[in-house]
Amino acid sequence: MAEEYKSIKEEIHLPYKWALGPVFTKFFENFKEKKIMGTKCPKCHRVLIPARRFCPRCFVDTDEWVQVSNEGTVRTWSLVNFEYSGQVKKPPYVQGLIDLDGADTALAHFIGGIDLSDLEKVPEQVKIGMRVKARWKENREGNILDIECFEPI
Amino acid sequence: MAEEYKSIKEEIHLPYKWALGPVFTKFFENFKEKKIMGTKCPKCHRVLIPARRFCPRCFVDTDEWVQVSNEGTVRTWSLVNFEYSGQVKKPPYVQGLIDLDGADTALAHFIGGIDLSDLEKVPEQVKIGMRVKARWKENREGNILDIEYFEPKEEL
Amino acid sequence: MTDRVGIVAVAQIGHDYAVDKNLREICYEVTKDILSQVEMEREDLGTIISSSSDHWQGISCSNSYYYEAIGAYLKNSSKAPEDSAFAFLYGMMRIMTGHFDTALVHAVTKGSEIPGVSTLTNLYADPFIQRPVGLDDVSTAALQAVEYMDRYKITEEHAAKVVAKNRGNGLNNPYALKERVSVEDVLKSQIMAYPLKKLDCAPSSDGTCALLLASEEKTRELTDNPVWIKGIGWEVDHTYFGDRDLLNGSLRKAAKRAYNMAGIEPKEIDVAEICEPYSFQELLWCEQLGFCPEGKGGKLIDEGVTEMSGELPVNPSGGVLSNNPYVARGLFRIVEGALQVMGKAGKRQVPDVETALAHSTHGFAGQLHSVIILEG
Amino acid sequence: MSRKVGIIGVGQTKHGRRDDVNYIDLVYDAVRAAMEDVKISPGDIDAVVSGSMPPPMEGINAPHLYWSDAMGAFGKPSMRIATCGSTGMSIAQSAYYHVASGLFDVVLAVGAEKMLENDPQGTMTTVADPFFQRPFIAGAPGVFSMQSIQYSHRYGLPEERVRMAAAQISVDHHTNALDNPYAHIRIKITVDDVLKSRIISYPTRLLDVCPSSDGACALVFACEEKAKKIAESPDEIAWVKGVGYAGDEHFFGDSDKVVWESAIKASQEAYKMAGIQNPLKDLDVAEIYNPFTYQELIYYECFGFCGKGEACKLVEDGAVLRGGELPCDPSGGTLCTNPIGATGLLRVGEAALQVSGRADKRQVPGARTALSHAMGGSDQFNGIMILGSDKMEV
Repeated sequence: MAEEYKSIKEEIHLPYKWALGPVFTKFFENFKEKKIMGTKCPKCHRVLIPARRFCPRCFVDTDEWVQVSNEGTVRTWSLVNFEYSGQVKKPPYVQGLIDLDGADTALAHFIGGIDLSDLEKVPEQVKIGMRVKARWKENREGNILDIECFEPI
Repeated sequence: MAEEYKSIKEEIHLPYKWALGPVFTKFFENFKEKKIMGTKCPKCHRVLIPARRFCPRCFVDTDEWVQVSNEGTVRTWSLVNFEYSGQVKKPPYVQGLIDLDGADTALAHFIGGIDLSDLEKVPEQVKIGMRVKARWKENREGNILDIEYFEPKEEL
Repeated sequence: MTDRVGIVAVAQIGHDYAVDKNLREICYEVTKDILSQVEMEREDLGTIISSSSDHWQGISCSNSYYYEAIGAYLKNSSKAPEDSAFAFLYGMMRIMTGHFDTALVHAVTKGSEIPGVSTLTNLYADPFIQRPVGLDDVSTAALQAVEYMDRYKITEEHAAKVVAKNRGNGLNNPYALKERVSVEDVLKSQIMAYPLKKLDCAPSSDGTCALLLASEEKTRELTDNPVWIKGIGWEVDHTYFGDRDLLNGSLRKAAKRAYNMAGIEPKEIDVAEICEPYSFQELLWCEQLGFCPEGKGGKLIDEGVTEMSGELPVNPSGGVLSNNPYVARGLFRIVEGALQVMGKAGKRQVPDVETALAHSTHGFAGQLHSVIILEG
Repeated sequence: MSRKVGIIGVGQTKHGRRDDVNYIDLVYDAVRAAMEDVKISPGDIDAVVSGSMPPPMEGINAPHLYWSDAMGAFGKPSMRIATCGSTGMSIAQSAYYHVASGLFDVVLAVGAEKMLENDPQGTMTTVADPFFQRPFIAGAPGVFSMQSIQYSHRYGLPEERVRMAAAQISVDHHTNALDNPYAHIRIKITVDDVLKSRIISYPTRLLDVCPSSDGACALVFACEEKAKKIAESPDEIAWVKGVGYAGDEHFFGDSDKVVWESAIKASQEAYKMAGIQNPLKDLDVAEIYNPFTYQELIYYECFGFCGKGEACKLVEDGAVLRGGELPCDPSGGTLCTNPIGATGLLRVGEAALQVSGRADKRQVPGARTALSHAMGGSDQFNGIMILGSDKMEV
């Protein structure tokens, strides 16, 4: 039997405080009124979600705030069935990319209202192209989880 | 007044379990018997502390275990008087590099037995070249803190 | 060196502006500043090399988050973390192969958003031997200072004079701290790790900067005030702190590589931008850079050689003691050196600079040093 | 101008669960192996380039400082390069530029990872920005699965057919790994085993996804003159013929991950430099970075091995499997071995062994031109290096 080698255990805690900046601050302010705002690029006219200071492809300032719908279609999704430290939600749960009506980039979020009792049955309930709408939390704190999830319409 | 921008707070918790490997395992095993072991390089003949698999200068495997003394001299030291998250010891405390008798590289560790009531007086109690000896904890778990600290050794 | 590589344009964003902005925004703005100076579109950029740190950002793969903010969308862009001098050196290599005729070099750190320099540099140490005993940036610099003071009779006053000089210079630098600091202020400030007091230690700042490198031909096309890279050298020291000679580490040899490549002697340097996170280190680094004999750092500052009016001004920008965005500080030094050579350093300009030296370092008590020599 | 650059030395450790060695010694083993491969010592190395996954992975902040002695880097120019999953490839490309620039003749490239001493998915989750996406990335599996599921939907292919093609890739690569003594996972499996393995992150099941491994890799790059002097024979030099790299935006929702622009652009950049017109014909072997079976289908199309929606056919015809026209991952690939910081270098190293005819039991007969690839970031970066041999056409 190979000699038993030891190891040292430790958990590292790293506190961070990230500045949102003007555009993201305003994006989350609007969550208070259950509004999802994007910004529009003057060159390619795409509405970017989340709202952003500049268009990544045209490399110019976005110059117009545009409200997009709370409803959209599932571009893709996945059923997460494993645990990891720092995980926000206990698995299993479904997450996806949602193309909100009026937006040209997709928003990543949870997809709720799915029966998770039998994992093999989940693919029958969640389909690419499915219509979903945002379910807002009661008391919202101005972060991405003010939207609890997107649920099938 | 500039518009008040928000920020997002989060504390990242990441668990680790680092493998010691054979050489460090044996190094800390010897702590159980209050022994500090180094390994010797066959080319430059330096005794390396902590004991190591290879010599950093000659880039060859070390091939001989050599016990070094629990006593040594302070190569340099510092009085730490500020806090940061993840800190092992509550400041103020003194730490230093100790050249143990018989070793060719220094060991970083705490220096204890120093009166910290008046920080300004600390530089009078700790000197480069001062003789110190290891003070072992009662129950040792096989890690660097089995040595509680190095304390000044009165020269007879 | 066959073809020369030129610095065509530089841009900076300092702490006061950056502190409440999102990281992506300041990266975007500093990149746009460069592009507007040379009237280039994002599409015209050749390659992009960035420098930032995952631990210093709390976002792993740190350049992923701001990738498109530095114009790198669908471009050949890489990251050299931890020390932004790496990004500069790597950008230069890519130009030298002829694969690209321009290279945007960028670096960013938001020091106000991190757990703290000590917490993150304590993680430099191995988890078994050195981390549990609390080695970090400040305490290892202190261990180095005690040895330096003991061997060469350098005093806390010498170190305090460096702070007073640099913080005084910083008043002329729009990107640096704006409070004047006297020698007495430094000596009175609270002990951090003997002999280092609070004001002996650099702040942890927010900041980003960028510069555009170009091939010799492209440089002439883009500017009539080019800065040429004449010499480079960088070198790493041992892993374990106890293995190292703290007073004679890797800086002397790194500098020798740069001087040899540039074919000059230290005395031909007109101005130096040195990375001095802890006051006394400016004196020690000056010795290692050959600005004065070994052990004579104290005499150097006493005689005012490194003042703005001195023979060899050091850190006219105020140095790292006045502005310390940890990972970006190396590139800030190179940017300031380039401004001096261009004659565009404004109130902090040293008269008729022909040759400037920029230096960067990171790791415990300067485990890795980089030296870059620039000429008009 | 650009000098000719060749890879002469390849060193790697046994990959897998390596609780028997600490991180520094793991790197030391790989570097010693690379030096012994070409009988050189640290004195012959002019500069070192190293890197690994984001340091929160091992909780050690600056690997290039932590490994400096283990790499024999003391007193040498040493630089770190890091781009998450594609780090190994970025290191290889940096070592290439170090030599091609004329600054250095012999450069050591080192990549390593110890993923079994921590929670890798916990670390990889911190790649996503903390404002919008971090709750949703779920490490690598989460975001790669969201990419994989789109493939069948995009081209209207029956999910069953894509499911089978992915399973065939898994069986083929696991079989290849049996011939690779360094590989982590070396087990005999059937298509049925793959189809029945438990869901990790739908549609990805256990046997569709790579392991977390401990492992290290070191490569020796050299200019033409030194390469010919040091290598056993000129036929054993793997010349760098092409390099390419590109990245998408950070937000997953910003760009298409089926017709994946960064993968397409990186391969085209490398093909242009290497003079490759028809990859399926011109390449003899490919070491693709495929932590997930489904992704490899997407790569076949992005790298121009076949047209859009035709990847399944390529697998069904056996063109990309063992013995096919363009065998992929004869080493078992990332699917069977994934110490991420080293993985990109392993792809380049294995490609080098193939074109220099030194790949032992996993050698693809007569291989002269190889593609190596790595992917990283938030499902975002792609890097390609084409290697070739100058030995006479036999």
